[in-house]
Amino acid sequence: MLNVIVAVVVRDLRLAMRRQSDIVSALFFFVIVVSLFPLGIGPEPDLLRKLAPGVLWVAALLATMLSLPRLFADDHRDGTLEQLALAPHPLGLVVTGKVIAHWLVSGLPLALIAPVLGLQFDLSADALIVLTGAILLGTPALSGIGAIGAALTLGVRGGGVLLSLLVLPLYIPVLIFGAGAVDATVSGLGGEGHLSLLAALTFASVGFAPWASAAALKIALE
Amino acid sequence: MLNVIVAVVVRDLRLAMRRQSDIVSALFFFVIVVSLFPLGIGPEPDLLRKLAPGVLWVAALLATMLSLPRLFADDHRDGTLEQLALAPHPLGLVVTGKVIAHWLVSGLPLALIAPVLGLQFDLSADALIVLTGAILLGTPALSGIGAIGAALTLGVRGGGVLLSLLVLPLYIPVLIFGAGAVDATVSGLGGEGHLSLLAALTFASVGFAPWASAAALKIALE
Amino acid sequence: MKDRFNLYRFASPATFYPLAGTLIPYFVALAVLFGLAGLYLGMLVAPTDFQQGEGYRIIFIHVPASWMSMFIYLVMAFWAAIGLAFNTRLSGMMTQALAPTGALMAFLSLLTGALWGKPMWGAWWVWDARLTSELILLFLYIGYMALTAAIDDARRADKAGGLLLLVGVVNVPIIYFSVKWWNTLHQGSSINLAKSSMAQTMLWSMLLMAMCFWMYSIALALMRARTIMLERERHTDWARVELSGHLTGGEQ
Amino acid sequence: MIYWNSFSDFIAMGGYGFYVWSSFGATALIMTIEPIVVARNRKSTVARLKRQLRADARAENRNTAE
Amino acid sequence: MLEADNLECVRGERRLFAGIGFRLGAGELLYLQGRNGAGKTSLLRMLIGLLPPVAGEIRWRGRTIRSGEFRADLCYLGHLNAIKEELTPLENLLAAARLADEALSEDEAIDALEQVGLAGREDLACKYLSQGQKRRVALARLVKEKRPLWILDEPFVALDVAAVDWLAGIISGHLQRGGLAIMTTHQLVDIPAGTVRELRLG
Amino acid sequence: MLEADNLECVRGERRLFAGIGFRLGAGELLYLQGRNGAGKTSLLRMLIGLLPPVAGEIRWRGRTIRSGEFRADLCYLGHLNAIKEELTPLENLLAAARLADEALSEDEAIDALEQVGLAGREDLACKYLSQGQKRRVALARLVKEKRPLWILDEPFVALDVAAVDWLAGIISGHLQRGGLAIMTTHQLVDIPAGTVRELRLG
Ligand code: HEM
Ligand SMILES: Nc1ncnc2c1ncn2[C@@H]1O[C@H](COP(=O)(O)OP(=O)(O)OP(=O)(O)O)[C@@H](O)[C@H]1O
Ligand SMILES: Nc1ncnc2c1ncn2[C@@H]1O[C@H](COP(=O)(O)OP(=O)(O)OP(=O)(O)O)[C@@H](O)[C@H]1O
Ligand SMILES: [Mg+2]
Ligand SMILES: [Mg+2]
Repeated sequence: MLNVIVAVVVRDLRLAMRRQSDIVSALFFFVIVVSLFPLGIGPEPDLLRKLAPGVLWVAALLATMLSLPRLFADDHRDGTLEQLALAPHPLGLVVTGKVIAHWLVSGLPLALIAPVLGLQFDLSADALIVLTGAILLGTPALSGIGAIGAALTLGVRGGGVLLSLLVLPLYIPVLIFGAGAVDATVSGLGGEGHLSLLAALTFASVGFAPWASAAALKIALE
Repeated sequence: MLNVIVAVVVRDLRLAMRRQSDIVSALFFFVIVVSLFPLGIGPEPDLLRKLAPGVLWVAALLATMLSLPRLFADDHRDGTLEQLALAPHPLGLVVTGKVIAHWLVSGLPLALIAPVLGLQFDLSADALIVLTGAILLGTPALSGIGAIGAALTLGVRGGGVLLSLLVLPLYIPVLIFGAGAVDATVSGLGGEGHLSLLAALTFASVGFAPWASAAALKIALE
Repeated sequence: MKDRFNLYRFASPATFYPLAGTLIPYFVALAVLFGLAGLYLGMLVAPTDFQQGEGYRIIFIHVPASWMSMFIYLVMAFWAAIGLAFNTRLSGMMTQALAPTGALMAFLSLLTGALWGKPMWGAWWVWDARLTSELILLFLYIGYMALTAAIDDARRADKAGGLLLLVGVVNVPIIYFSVKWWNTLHQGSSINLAKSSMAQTMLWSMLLMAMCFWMYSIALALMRARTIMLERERHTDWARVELSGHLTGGEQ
Repeated sequence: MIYWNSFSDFIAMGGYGFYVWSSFGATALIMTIEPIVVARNRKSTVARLKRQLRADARAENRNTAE
Repeated sequence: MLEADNLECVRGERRLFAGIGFRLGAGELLYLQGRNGAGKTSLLRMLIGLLPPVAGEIRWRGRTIRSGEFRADLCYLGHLNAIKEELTPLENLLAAARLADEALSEDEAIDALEQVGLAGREDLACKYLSQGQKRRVALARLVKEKRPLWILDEPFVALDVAAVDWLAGIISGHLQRGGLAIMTTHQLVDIPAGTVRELRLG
Repeated sequence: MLEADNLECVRGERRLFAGIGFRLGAGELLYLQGRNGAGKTSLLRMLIGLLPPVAGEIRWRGRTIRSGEFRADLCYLGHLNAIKEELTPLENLLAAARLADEALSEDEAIDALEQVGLAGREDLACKYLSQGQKRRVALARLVKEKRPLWILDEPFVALDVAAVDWLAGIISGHLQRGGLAIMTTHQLVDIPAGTVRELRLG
């Protein structure tokens, strides 16, 4: 069981390394979107400090979402997905591996760069730590929920935009608790409550999503 | 000359109608992204009113950008692009047609729905009118510039993310003048200056972009 | 006798199609009846609300529309679960038939809520939990419709859509309990049949309007379901008979 | 029984006329348009299916004739 | 070993076939034939369990094919090559084996690639290979394949004459070892060993 | 009419061929042969002007091929079908003609589709067609094609026996009318009319 998951993760990571552009681009998309806001809104530091958690989180949602369409599409297009579905072990395990790899490639780098961006918005050290923690805790849920959407829109024309339509509403709780944790810290209320809710969301979705996605993938392969 | 452009526009619009989901999804992506911000930032009307132009414009950039990867990708994948490149008339004309169709499908609907979203942010009637005008004037430039990026990243793996990396920085002037027009109206300075700059941007990019894109497409086809 | 109440028989399109055809007029009539009664009571008879003035009369649409938007989603999720579990053909048709009406109800809830909010709260829109979650509900409806429209194979569309419905169903309790869980501007539940805080006429007219919306939704869903059914089953014998019946005249 | 004193009072709705009547109007509009659209859709679908049925029948005749 | 009874296939609104059945034993090859659009690919996808039949039943060793057991006995090769363009042929072979939970050593994989005529290109990413070379990478899986049931959809497409001969030999060997094979093709290729049976659709 | 001199092709770091040249006149067919990866597709893409040669020259009617004139005389059919999955075969044919600035009436298009055996499917979106049927839609363009130079990359792939015969006939007709054709294929197909010349790569 574990070795299937490991095999998938290893293969996906190797592919990502081979392409490189993947990791770099998701990260830069995040950075650019975050930097667009001060341009559109104006440079007042007070205003920006209030915006920071929301903007960072929305950018994180969008960056994660942007790499979702390819989560299964490449494997689908070249026939690998068929082969995976025909392997003796359950497809859910394979999806678990893919979700983990997706998070390592798209979620983890965001958490690592977030403090730097937070500095641009003049956040305090406390807030930066909570922000990083929240992104670390929340992004696995994004990968998990996203996997369901990616599987549902697999092979559907215009899938990329449709995917965002399906997935973004489901991301909202993560957004609310994620941004809420930072807000609460900034206003001195302490973000622990929000963080534990985030952790719960992540647990639930990472546990449940692979099986829902596997079901959706089987439908797509018919 | 004109009939080639018309033929391309007609075909692309027919394809869009056949898919339907295309138009609807780009629009709803816009709506959803705009709605995400208040969720992340909090509901204070004063704050939201200040954010509105920036948020709406950033969302418009992202919505336009999201539909870009498919601007040429579908034609490329199924071999139609090769055929278009081999047609006797210059490829730039074909691209002009595709840019027009892209705007009709992705830019125009944004302009039509923007006032409704502006209401959610409690904007005044004046600001709403300028906002709509700015989006109408600015989105063709987005389609034009986007076409260059789409052509450059054609056939490149992970193109979607790479594309945003190339295109978003080029979108910044549109963002600044677009959001600036609304800001200026809100603060009573009058947005005409910004609007005419927007119009100039649109003229320049719609005139120039097709030929740059055509050159990029030829490289992609080698 | 036993055979009569066999659920599977009614779940088969061949039985369902004519049954729906006969039922539709009754539902339409009931909708009109309840609607007229509700409007009479609510618009002409009911007294003013001491807090909100006459503006409160929007409640007679707002609440039924809000209820129906949630209820229809639950019904769709129910059908989807049945469809995924037992692979019945009818369930997919029903969810597809219900979705547009549900989306319209959500839209009406938002619209009337906004029209109510402007005079009461001074803003068309505020970002409170109930309003937001209702907006998400609309997105879920639209996402469902976009997904099923984008998949061409009907059976595949049903299954994929069903899965999405089941995933999205978590939103409904959030809408309903949002007023309890978060401290919101939107007012909490005031319906309590035992000792209502509302005037009796208000309560009755609201219930009557809710019945009207309910009957209306059923009628429309059945109409749509019949069309979908005919289209999907056109190669089966009953559909051919139905269609050639149309050929030689017949209704519609 | 009737609460209102005059028709104009009824229309004014105590100053909330615009909001109340827009709500009711929009609802009435949607509830008339939706059935019309559904009925139209049904009609065109049935017509298309009939055409297809006839075309299929013809194709079958041709096949058996061969 | 593989039994299909009374299969019916409906795609979209078209009934492609109905009442199709066959029984295939060890060492037998089933040659699926039929004009374009007859439903060959659809039938194969039914047999591997990806497309549920509208009616009828498929059994492997007397049991349903909806089980990990059946899938552990099956080797399917579709229209698509199932190779990753970014990986080299060698990495592709090894990753495919690992994902299918099979043991394949690096030496075996190199040997297989040599057999399909890709010696010297083990280290070139697959995206630089030609149409036919990509197909060869996909087919290299068959060299060491021990699973008893092979299902191949137009395996000869894009191959040159030498490669076609080689593949025919590989399939013969499989049949001689008591394997089963089902395949479609529009090219007439002679498989020297095993019992060849034909099934015409449409 | 079409002359190629001393062409050289380098893909990646590999020199595929060098010093390739030929002259093709009216009514002649050039059969491009070679094992998988020999560079046939690459050569064709050079001839249509999409891939610039590293060395050598290509002339059409004595002039360079980098002109709208050459493209107006050229009909190319690649690996890919260049059809839109959402459109019906009929719409595809008409749109392709309009985009290539050719006159094609609806009746002619329907007639062409009938000839390729797609009668009765004019109204079905192409995504519902099988592999071979899609290829047929692409080939339907050739029925009314009047342009003198046809360049076809593996046109027989995925076609059943009847369709292969039909296509061979169409190509013969083209040659008889004084057309030129260049094609690659691994299947041996007999083209009854015209002068057939061969060129081996690698
Ligand atoms: C766009 C804005 C609004 C949305 C999306 C919305 C949504 C909803 C929903 C979903 C319900 C049904 C839930 C339940 O019965 O517990 C509801 C009920 C209700 N809403 Fe709204 N609403 C909005 C605005 C307003 C406004 C502005 C008011 C009045 C000031 C209002 C007053 C009520 C009342 C009185 C109920 C009935 C609650 C009950 O008695 O159970 N709503 N609304
Ligand atoms: N972009 C590229 N970079 C490096 N090498 C390439 C590239 N494209 C093709 N090649 C190499 O060029 C060679 C010839 O490719 P080409 O597609 O022309 O072959 P072909 O003769 O058409 O083969 P087939 O019969 O298999 O279709 C192959 O060996 C391939 O590895
Ligand atoms: N999703 C679908 N919806 C509707 N029709 C479909 C669908 N998929 C396939 N078909 C139809 O099913 C038929 C058979 O397709 P299939 O791919 O099985 O044929 P095939 O025998 O493999 O043909 P070929 O030799 O051309 O590959 C075709 O006529 C096609 O139009
Ligand atoms: Mg096939
Ligand atoms: Mg080739």
